[in-house]
Amino acid sequence: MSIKVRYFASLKELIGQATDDCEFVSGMTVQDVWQKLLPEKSMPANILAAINMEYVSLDTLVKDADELAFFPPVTGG
Amino acid sequence: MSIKVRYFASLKELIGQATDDCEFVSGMTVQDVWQKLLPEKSMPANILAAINMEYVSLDTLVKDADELAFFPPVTGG
Amino acid sequence: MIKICTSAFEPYKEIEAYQIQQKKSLAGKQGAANVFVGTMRDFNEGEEVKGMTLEHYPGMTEKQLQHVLAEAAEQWPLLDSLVIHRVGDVFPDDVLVLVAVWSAHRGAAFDACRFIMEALKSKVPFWKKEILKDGECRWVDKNTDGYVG
Amino acid sequence: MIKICTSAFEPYKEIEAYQIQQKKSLAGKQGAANVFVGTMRDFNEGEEVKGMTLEHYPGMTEKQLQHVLAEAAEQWPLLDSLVIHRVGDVFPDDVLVLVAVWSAHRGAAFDACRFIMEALKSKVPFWKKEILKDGECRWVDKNTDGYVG
Repeated sequence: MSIKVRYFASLKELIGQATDDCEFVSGMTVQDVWQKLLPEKSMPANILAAINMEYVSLDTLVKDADELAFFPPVTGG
Repeated sequence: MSIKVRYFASLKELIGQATDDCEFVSGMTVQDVWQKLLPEKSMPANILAAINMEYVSLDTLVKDADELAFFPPVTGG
Repeated sequence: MIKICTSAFEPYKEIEAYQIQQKKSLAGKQGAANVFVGTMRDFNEGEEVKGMTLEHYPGMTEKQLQHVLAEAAEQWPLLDSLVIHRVGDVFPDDVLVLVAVWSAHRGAAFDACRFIMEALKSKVPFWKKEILKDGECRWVDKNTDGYVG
Repeated sequence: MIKICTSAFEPYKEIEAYQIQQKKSLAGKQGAANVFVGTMRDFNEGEEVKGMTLEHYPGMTEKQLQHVLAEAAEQWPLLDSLVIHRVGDVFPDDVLVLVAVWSAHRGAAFDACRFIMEALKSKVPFWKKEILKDGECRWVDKNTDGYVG
Protein backbone atom coordinates (compact mmCIF):
# COMPACT_ATOMS: atom_id res chain seq x y z
CA MET A 1 0.00 0.00 0.00
CA SER A 2 2.22 2.81 -1.23
CA ILE A 3 2.58 5.61 -3.72
CA LYS A 4 5.71 6.15 -5.78
CA VAL A 5 6.74 9.81 -5.71
CA ARG A 6 9.08 11.48 -8.21
CA TYR A 7 10.73 14.91 -8.27
CA PHE A 8 12.23 16.57 -11.33
CA ALA A 9 14.61 19.37 -12.28
CA SER A 10 15.17 22.18 -9.74
CA LEU A 11 12.72 20.56 -7.34
CA LYS A 12 14.75 17.36 -7.35
CA GLU A 13 17.84 19.39 -6.45
CA LEU A 14 16.00 21.36 -3.79
CA ILE A 15 14.72 18.20 -2.13
CA GLY A 16 17.94 16.30 -2.69
CA GLN A 17 16.36 13.17 -4.08
CA ALA A 18 14.64 12.01 -7.29
CA THR A 19 12.20 9.48 -5.85
CA ASP A 20 10.44 8.60 -2.62
CA ASP A 21 7.71 6.29 -1.40
CA CYS A 22 4.68 7.36 0.55
CA GLU A 23 2.48 5.03 2.55
CA PHE A 24 -1.01 5.11 1.04
CA VAL A 25 -3.87 6.26 3.24
CA SER A 26 -7.39 6.26 1.83
CA GLY A 27 -8.69 9.76 1.06
CA MET A 28 -5.30 11.42 0.76
CA THR A 29 -4.74 14.12 -1.87
CA VAL A 30 -1.66 15.14 -3.84
CA GLN A 31 -1.07 17.95 -1.35
CA ASP A 32 -1.35 15.50 1.57
CA VAL A 33 1.44 13.39 0.07
CA TRP A 34 3.73 16.42 -0.03
CA GLN A 35 2.85 17.33 3.58
CA LYS A 36 3.58 13.82 4.74
CA LEU A 37 6.92 13.45 2.93
CA LEU A 38 8.20 17.01 3.25
CA PRO A 39 6.51 18.51 6.34
CA GLU A 40 9.25 21.10 6.78
CA LYS A 41 9.19 22.32 3.12
CA SER A 42 6.51 24.69 1.87
CA MET A 43 5.21 23.82 -1.55
CA PRO A 44 6.43 26.21 -4.30
CA ALA A 45 3.56 28.34 -5.63
CA ASN A 46 4.08 27.38 -9.27
CA ILE A 47 4.54 23.63 -8.65
CA LEU A 48 2.99 21.14 -11.09
CA ALA A 49 1.79 17.64 -10.26
CA ALA A 50 1.04 14.56 -12.36
CA ILE A 51 -0.50 11.21 -11.46
CA ASN A 52 0.47 8.38 -13.78
CA MET A 53 1.90 10.94 -16.20
CA GLU A 54 -1.26 13.03 -16.51
CA TYR A 55 -1.54 16.52 -15.02
CA VAL A 56 -3.68 16.79 -11.87
CA SER A 57 -4.60 19.57 -9.46
CA LEU A 58 -3.20 19.51 -5.94
CA ASP A 59 -6.51 18.49 -4.38
CA THR A 60 -6.84 15.35 -6.53
CA LEU A 61 -7.18 12.11 -4.57
CA VAL A 62 -4.39 9.60 -5.02
CA LYS A 63 -4.94 5.86 -5.34
CA ASP A 64 -2.77 3.05 -4.11
CA ALA A 65 0.18 2.26 -6.42
CA ASP A 66 -0.11 5.60 -8.24
CA GLU A 67 3.01 7.28 -9.57
CA LEU A 68 2.85 10.87 -8.35
CA ALA A 69 5.30 13.43 -9.77
CA PHE A 70 6.10 16.96 -8.61
CA PHE A 71 7.96 19.39 -10.83
CA PRO A 72 8.51 23.08 -11.65
CA PRO A 73 7.05 24.81 -14.74
CA VAL A 74 8.27 23.11 -17.90
CA THR A 75 10.86 24.84 -20.09
CA GLY A 76 11.32 22.67 -23.16
CA GLY A 77 11.32 23.54 -26.84
CA MET B 1 9.56 57.95 -78.37
CA SER B 2 7.77 54.77 -77.40
CA ILE B 3 6.64 52.61 -74.51
CA LYS B 4 7.18 48.87 -74.37
CA VAL B 5 4.01 47.07 -73.36
CA ARG B 6 3.84 43.50 -72.02
CA TYR B 7 0.92 41.21 -71.29
CA PHE B 8 1.03 38.13 -69.09
CA ALA B 9 -0.91 34.94 -68.37
CA SER B 10 -4.63 34.85 -69.29
CA LEU B 11 -4.43 38.45 -70.51
CA LYS B 12 -1.69 37.50 -72.98
CA GLU B 13 -3.93 34.73 -74.34
CA LEU B 14 -6.96 37.02 -74.46
CA ILE B 15 -5.08 39.67 -76.43
CA GLY B 16 -3.19 37.14 -78.49
CA GLN B 17 0.23 38.70 -78.05
CA ALA B 18 2.87 39.04 -75.32
CA THR B 19 4.34 42.42 -76.21
CA ASP B 20 3.46 45.59 -78.07
CA ASP B 21 4.81 49.08 -78.57
CA CYS B 22 2.93 52.28 -77.97
CA GLU B 23 3.89 55.68 -79.34
CA PHE B 24 4.64 57.95 -76.40
CA VAL B 25 2.57 61.08 -76.00
CA SER B 26 3.30 63.48 -73.17
CA GLY B 27 0.69 63.34 -70.39
CA MET B 28 -0.61 59.86 -71.19
CA THR B 29 -1.60 57.51 -68.37
CA VAL B 30 -1.49 53.74 -68.04
CA GLN B 31 -5.16 53.64 -68.95
CA ASP B 32 -4.55 55.79 -72.02
CA VAL B 33 -2.00 53.29 -73.30
CA TRP B 34 -4.55 50.49 -73.04
CA GLN B 35 -7.18 52.62 -74.86
CA LYS B 36 -4.74 53.42 -77.62
CA LEU B 37 -3.52 49.85 -78.18
CA LEU B 38 -6.77 47.98 -77.50
CA PRO B 39 -9.61 50.43 -78.25
CA GLU B 40 -12.07 47.59 -78.85
CA LYS B 41 -11.26 45.69 -75.61
CA SER B 42 -12.65 46.79 -72.26
CA MET B 43 -10.14 46.60 -69.45
CA PRO B 44 -10.80 43.72 -67.02
CA ALA B 45 -11.94 45.03 -63.63
CA ASN B 46 -9.25 43.21 -61.64
CA ILE B 47 -6.35 44.08 -63.96
CA LEU B 48 -2.96 44.95 -62.48
CA ALA B 49 -0.37 47.25 -64.01
CA ALA B 50 3.34 47.76 -63.44
CA ILE B 51 5.78 50.33 -64.78
CA ASN B 52 9.39 49.21 -64.85
CA MET B 53 8.41 46.24 -62.66
CA GLU B 54 6.79 48.27 -59.88
CA TYR B 55 3.02 48.28 -59.31
CA VAL B 56 1.20 51.43 -60.38
CA SER B 57 -2.40 52.58 -60.46
CA LEU B 58 -4.17 52.98 -63.79
CA ASP B 59 -4.06 56.78 -63.68
CA THR B 60 -0.27 56.91 -63.33
CA LEU B 61 1.53 58.93 -66.00
CA VAL B 62 3.89 56.97 -68.21
CA LYS B 63 7.28 58.25 -69.34
CA ASP B 64 9.06 57.69 -72.61
CA ALA B 65 10.89 54.33 -72.78
CA ASP B 66 8.96 52.90 -69.83
CA GLU B 67 8.17 49.20 -69.71
CA LEU B 68 4.48 48.94 -68.95
CA ALA B 69 2.98 45.55 -68.04
CA PHE B 70 -0.65 44.48 -67.74
CA PHE B 71 -1.62 41.25 -66.02
CA PRO B 72 -4.38 39.45 -64.06
CA PRO B 73 -4.29 38.88 -60.27
CA VAL B 74 -1.22 36.87 -59.32
CA THR B 75 -1.62 33.24 -58.27
CA GLY B 76 1.83 32.02 -57.19
CA GLY B 77 2.94 30.17 -54.09
CA MET C 1 18.35 34.87 -50.79
CA ILE C 2 15.91 34.57 -53.67
CA LYS C 3 15.96 31.84 -56.30
CA ILE C 4 13.67 31.07 -59.24
CA CYS C 5 13.92 27.42 -60.27
CA THR C 6 13.00 26.11 -63.70
CA SER C 7 13.33 22.47 -62.64
CA ALA C 8 12.40 20.37 -59.60
CA PHE C 9 14.15 21.21 -56.32
CA GLU C 10 14.36 19.48 -52.95
CA PRO C 11 13.45 22.06 -50.30
CA TYR C 12 15.18 20.48 -47.30
CA LYS C 13 18.40 19.86 -49.24
CA GLU C 14 18.30 23.50 -50.36
CA ILE C 15 18.03 24.67 -46.75
CA GLU C 16 20.90 22.45 -45.68
CA ALA C 17 23.10 23.71 -48.51
CA TYR C 18 22.15 27.29 -47.73
CA GLN C 19 22.89 26.86 -44.03
CA ILE C 20 26.46 25.81 -44.76
CA GLN C 21 27.33 29.24 -46.21
CA GLN C 22 25.12 30.93 -43.65
CA LYS C 23 26.62 29.17 -40.64
CA LYS C 24 29.25 31.68 -39.56
CA SER C 25 26.99 34.69 -39.51
CA LEU C 26 24.21 33.01 -37.53
CA ALA C 27 26.39 31.03 -35.11
CA GLY C 28 25.00 31.24 -31.58
CA LYS C 29 22.31 33.74 -32.57
CA GLN C 30 19.63 31.73 -34.33
CA GLY C 31 17.10 30.36 -31.88
CA ALA C 32 14.29 29.71 -34.34
CA ALA C 33 13.69 28.83 -37.96
CA ASN C 34 10.30 28.59 -39.59
CA VAL C 35 9.96 26.92 -42.96
CA PHE C 36 7.02 26.72 -45.31
CA VAL C 37 6.92 24.28 -48.22
CA GLY C 38 4.10 24.51 -50.74
CA THR C 39 3.52 21.42 -52.89
CA MET C 40 1.32 20.83 -55.90
CA ARG C 41 -1.82 18.87 -55.07
CA ASP C 42 -3.68 16.69 -57.56
CA PHE C 43 -6.99 18.47 -56.91
CA ASN C 44 -8.20 22.05 -56.84
CA GLU C 45 -11.71 23.50 -56.59
CA GLY C 46 -13.19 20.03 -56.79
CA GLU C 47 -11.38 18.94 -59.94
CA GLU C 48 -8.54 16.56 -60.60
CA VAL C 49 -5.44 18.40 -61.79
CA LYS C 50 -2.83 16.54 -63.86
CA GLY C 51 -0.23 19.25 -64.20
CA MET C 52 0.35 22.96 -64.15
CA THR C 53 2.36 25.64 -65.90
CA LEU C 54 3.75 28.43 -63.75
CA GLU C 55 4.33 31.62 -65.68
CA HIS C 56 6.11 34.61 -64.17
CA TYR C 57 7.45 38.04 -65.05
CA PRO C 58 11.24 37.65 -64.94
CA GLY C 59 12.84 40.64 -63.28
CA MET C 60 9.65 41.89 -61.64
CA THR C 61 9.38 38.60 -59.75
CA GLU C 62 12.77 39.10 -58.11
CA LYS C 63 12.16 42.81 -57.51
CA GLN C 64 8.82 42.18 -55.76
CA LEU C 65 10.24 39.30 -53.71
CA GLN C 66 13.03 41.62 -52.55
CA HIS C 67 10.40 44.16 -51.48
CA VAL C 68 8.54 41.46 -49.54
CA LEU C 69 11.69 40.31 -47.73
CA ALA C 70 12.70 43.89 -46.95
CA GLU C 71 9.23 44.59 -45.55
CA ALA C 72 9.43 41.47 -43.36
CA ALA C 73 12.90 42.48 -42.13
CA GLU C 74 11.51 45.90 -41.15
CA GLN C 75 8.67 44.39 -39.14
CA TRP C 76 10.51 41.56 -37.38
CA PRO C 77 14.07 41.06 -36.09
CA LEU C 78 15.14 38.54 -38.73
CA LEU C 79 18.60 37.08 -39.11
CA ASP C 80 18.11 35.75 -42.62
CA SER C 81 15.53 34.54 -45.12
CA LEU C 82 15.43 32.27 -48.15
CA VAL C 83 12.75 32.04 -50.84
CA ILE C 84 12.77 29.56 -53.72
CA HIS C 85 9.93 29.45 -56.25
CA ARG C 86 9.42 27.02 -59.08
CA VAL C 87 8.36 28.12 -62.57
CA GLY C 88 7.57 26.21 -65.78
CA ASP C 89 5.83 22.86 -66.02
CA VAL C 90 5.06 21.16 -62.71
CA PHE C 91 3.25 17.99 -61.66
CA PRO C 92 1.45 16.78 -58.51
CA ASP C 93 3.80 16.43 -55.52
CA ASP C 94 6.35 18.82 -57.05
CA VAL C 95 7.44 21.53 -54.62
CA LEU C 96 6.26 24.95 -55.78
CA VAL C 97 7.62 27.25 -53.11
CA LEU C 98 9.95 27.29 -50.13
CA VAL C 99 10.12 30.10 -47.59
CA ALA C 100 12.59 29.86 -44.70
CA VAL C 101 13.15 32.50 -42.05
CA TRP C 102 15.72 32.62 -39.24
CA SER C 103 15.41 34.67 -36.07
CA ALA C 104 16.52 34.67 -32.44
CA HIS C 105 12.91 34.16 -31.32
CA ARG C 106 10.15 31.86 -32.49
CA GLY C 107 7.32 34.41 -32.59
CA ALA C 108 9.19 36.50 -35.15
CA ALA C 109 10.11 33.44 -37.24
CA PHE C 110 6.50 32.20 -37.42
CA ASP C 111 5.00 35.64 -38.10
CA ALA C 112 7.56 36.65 -40.72
CA CYS C 113 7.41 33.34 -42.62
CA ARG C 114 3.65 33.57 -42.84
CA PHE C 115 3.76 37.22 -43.84
CA ILE C 116 6.22 36.43 -46.63
CA MET C 117 4.01 33.60 -47.94
CA GLU C 118 0.87 35.75 -47.95
CA ALA C 119 2.67 38.70 -49.56
CA LEU C 120 4.20 36.38 -52.16
CA LYS C 121 0.76 35.02 -53.03
CA SER C 122 -0.79 38.46 -53.36
CA LYS C 123 2.01 40.58 -54.84
CA VAL C 124 4.62 38.57 -56.72
CA PRO C 125 3.88 38.07 -60.44
CA PHE C 126 3.41 34.32 -60.80
CA TRP C 127 0.42 32.77 -62.56
CA LYS C 128 -0.79 29.19 -62.53
CA LYS C 129 -2.46 27.44 -65.42
CA GLU C 130 -3.89 24.05 -64.55
CA ILE C 131 -4.15 21.07 -66.88
CA LEU C 132 -7.26 19.09 -65.93
CA LYS C 133 -7.93 15.39 -66.29
CA ASP C 134 -9.57 15.74 -69.70
CA GLY C 135 -6.61 17.74 -71.02
CA GLU C 136 -8.48 21.03 -70.73
CA CYS C 137 -6.54 24.01 -69.37
CA ARG C 138 -7.71 26.73 -67.00
CA TRP C 139 -6.00 29.71 -65.43
CA VAL C 140 -6.27 29.87 -61.64
CA ASP C 141 -8.11 33.15 -61.21
CA LYS C 142 -7.20 34.10 -57.65
CA ASN C 143 -5.34 33.04 -54.55
CA THR C 144 -7.26 32.61 -51.30
CA ASP C 145 -6.35 34.37 -48.07
CA GLY C 146 -4.12 32.05 -46.03
CA TYR C 147 -4.89 33.73 -42.71
CA VAL C 148 -8.37 32.21 -42.74
CA GLY C 149 -8.87 28.44 -42.89
CA MET D 1 5.49 10.57 -35.10
CA ILE D 2 7.23 11.48 -31.85
CA LYS D 3 10.92 10.99 -31.16
CA ILE D 4 13.10 11.85 -28.17
CA CYS D 5 16.78 12.12 -29.15
CA THR D 6 19.67 11.75 -26.74
CA SER D 7 22.23 12.88 -29.31
CA ALA D 8 22.48 15.54 -32.00
CA PHE D 9 20.07 15.30 -34.93
CA GLU D 10 19.82 17.05 -38.28
CA PRO D 11 16.26 18.32 -38.63
CA TYR D 12 16.05 18.58 -42.41
CA LYS D 13 17.56 15.13 -42.91
CA GLU D 14 15.01 13.76 -40.43
CA ILE D 15 12.16 15.29 -42.43
CA GLU D 16 13.51 13.88 -45.68
CA ALA D 17 13.86 10.41 -44.16
CA TYR D 18 10.39 10.66 -42.66
CA GLN D 19 8.86 11.77 -45.95
CA ILE D 20 10.11 8.64 -47.71
CA GLN D 21 7.90 6.39 -45.59
CA GLN D 22 5.16 8.97 -45.59
CA LYS D 23 5.12 9.46 -49.34
CA LYS D 24 2.42 7.03 -50.37
CA SER D 25 -0.19 8.22 -47.91
CA LEU D 26 0.25 11.92 -48.70
CA ALA D 27 0.70 11.64 -52.48
CA GLY D 28 -1.29 14.34 -54.26
CA LYS D 29 -2.91 15.55 -51.04
CA GLN D 30 -0.27 17.60 -49.25
CA GLY D 31 -0.35 21.20 -50.35
CA ALA D 32 1.48 22.68 -47.40
CA ALA D 33 4.11 21.81 -44.82
CA ASN D 34 5.16 24.07 -41.98
CA VAL D 35 8.32 23.30 -40.07
CA PHE D 36 9.71 24.84 -36.91
CA VAL D 37 13.31 24.27 -35.82
CA GLY D 38 14.44 25.51 -32.41
CA THR D 39 18.17 25.87 -31.92
CA MET D 40 20.26 26.60 -28.83
CA ARG D 41 21.53 30.17 -28.70
CA ASP D 42 24.69 31.23 -26.90
CA PHE D 43 22.86 33.89 -24.89
CA ASN D 44 19.74 34.06 -22.72
CA GLU D 45 18.38 36.80 -20.48
CA GLY D 46 21.47 38.89 -21.15
CA GLU D 47 24.01 36.20 -20.21
CA GLU D 48 26.39 34.10 -22.24
CA VAL D 49 25.41 30.43 -22.14
CA LYS D 50 28.04 27.76 -22.79
CA GLY D 51 25.90 24.66 -22.64
CA MET D 52 22.68 23.22 -21.34
CA THR D 53 21.27 20.03 -19.91
CA LEU D 54 17.76 19.07 -20.96
CA GLU D 55 16.02 16.89 -18.42
CA HIS D 56 12.67 15.25 -19.09
CA TYR D 57 10.16 12.83 -17.60
CA PRO D 58 10.42 9.72 -19.80
CA GLY D 59 7.00 8.31 -20.49
CA MET D 60 5.10 11.43 -19.53
CA THR D 61 6.95 13.37 -22.24
CA GLU D 62 5.66 11.03 -24.96
CA LYS D 63 2.17 10.88 -23.44
CA GLN D 64 1.83 14.67 -23.30
CA LEU D 65 3.23 15.09 -26.81
CA GLN D 66 0.63 12.62 -28.06
CA HIS D 67 -2.08 14.70 -26.37
CA VAL D 68 -0.76 17.85 -28.04
CA LEU D 69 -0.71 16.24 -31.50
CA ALA D 70 -4.20 14.78 -30.98
CA GLU D 71 -5.49 18.21 -29.94
CA ALA D 72 -3.94 19.80 -33.04
CA ALA D 73 -5.47 17.11 -35.28
CA GLU D 74 -8.88 17.84 -33.77
CA GLN D 75 -8.61 21.56 -34.45
CA TRP D 76 -7.10 21.49 -37.95
CA PRO D 77 -7.36 19.14 -40.96
CA LEU D 78 -3.83 17.71 -40.68
CA LEU D 79 -2.41 14.96 -42.84
CA ASP D 80 0.54 14.16 -40.59
CA SER D 81 2.88 15.60 -37.96
CA LEU D 82 6.38 14.93 -36.69
CA VAL D 83 7.97 16.10 -33.43
CA ILE D 84 11.58 15.44 -32.43
CA HIS D 85 12.99 16.79 -29.16
CA ARG D 86 16.53 16.61 -27.92
CA VAL D 87 17.39 15.70 -24.31
CA GLY D 88 20.67 15.47 -22.38
CA ASP D 89 23.70 17.72 -22.82
CA VAL D 90 23.46 20.27 -25.61
CA PHE D 91 25.62 23.11 -26.87
CA PRO D 92 25.05 26.35 -28.80
CA ASP D 93 23.80 25.75 -32.36
CA ASP D 94 22.54 22.27 -31.47
CA VAL D 95 18.96 21.71 -32.61
CA LEU D 96 16.62 21.32 -29.62
CA VAL D 97 13.28 20.74 -31.26
CA LEU D 98 11.69 20.04 -34.63
CA VAL D 99 7.97 20.29 -35.34
CA ALA D 100 6.70 19.51 -38.84
CA VAL D 101 3.06 19.53 -39.90
CA TRP D 102 1.50 18.52 -43.23
CA SER D 103 -1.88 19.67 -44.49
CA ALA D 104 -3.75 20.32 -47.72
CA HIS D 105 -3.86 24.05 -46.91
CA ARG D 106 -1.27 26.50 -45.66
CA GLY D 107 -3.39 28.22 -43.00
CA ALA D 108 -3.90 24.93 -41.16
CA ALA D 109 -0.20 24.01 -41.46
CA PHE D 110 0.98 27.35 -40.01
CA ASP D 111 -1.60 27.44 -37.22
CA ALA D 112 -1.14 23.83 -36.16
CA CYS D 113 2.67 23.97 -36.15
CA ARG D 114 2.61 27.04 -33.97
CA PHE D 115 -0.02 25.56 -31.67
CA ILE D 116 2.08 22.41 -31.23
CA MET D 117 5.20 24.47 -30.39
CA GLU D 118 3.38 26.60 -27.83
CA ALA D 119 1.67 23.59 -26.26
CA LEU D 120 4.98 21.73 -26.16
CA LYS D 121 6.60 24.65 -24.37
CA SER D 122 3.85 24.95 -21.79
CA LYS D 123 2.78 21.33 -21.20
CA VAL D 124 5.44 18.79 -22.06
CA PRO D 125 7.79 17.92 -19.16
CA PHE D 126 11.19 19.13 -20.33
CA TRP D 127 13.45 21.32 -18.19
CA LYS D 128 16.51 23.31 -19.19
CA LYS D 129 19.51 23.93 -16.97
CA GLU D 130 21.99 26.42 -18.40
CA ILE D 131 25.73 26.40 -17.88
CA LEU D 132 26.96 29.99 -17.87
CA LYS D 133 30.32 31.40 -18.91
CA ASP D 134 31.78 31.20 -15.40
CA GLY D 135 30.72 27.55 -15.06
CA GLU D 136 27.77 28.41 -12.83
CA CYS D 137 24.49 26.56 -13.50
CA ARG D 138 20.96 27.92 -13.45
CA TRP D 139 17.58 26.39 -14.17
CA VAL D 140 15.50 28.24 -16.73
CA ASP D 141 12.48 29.15 -14.64
CA LYS D 142 9.83 29.68 -17.28
CA ASN D 143 9.12 29.76 -21.00
CA THR D 144 7.82 32.93 -22.57
CA ASP D 145 4.66 33.11 -24.64
CA GLY D 146 5.59 32.71 -28.30
CA TYR D 147 2.44 34.40 -29.61
CA VAL D 148 3.75 37.77 -28.49
CA GLY D 149 7.06 39.10 -29.88
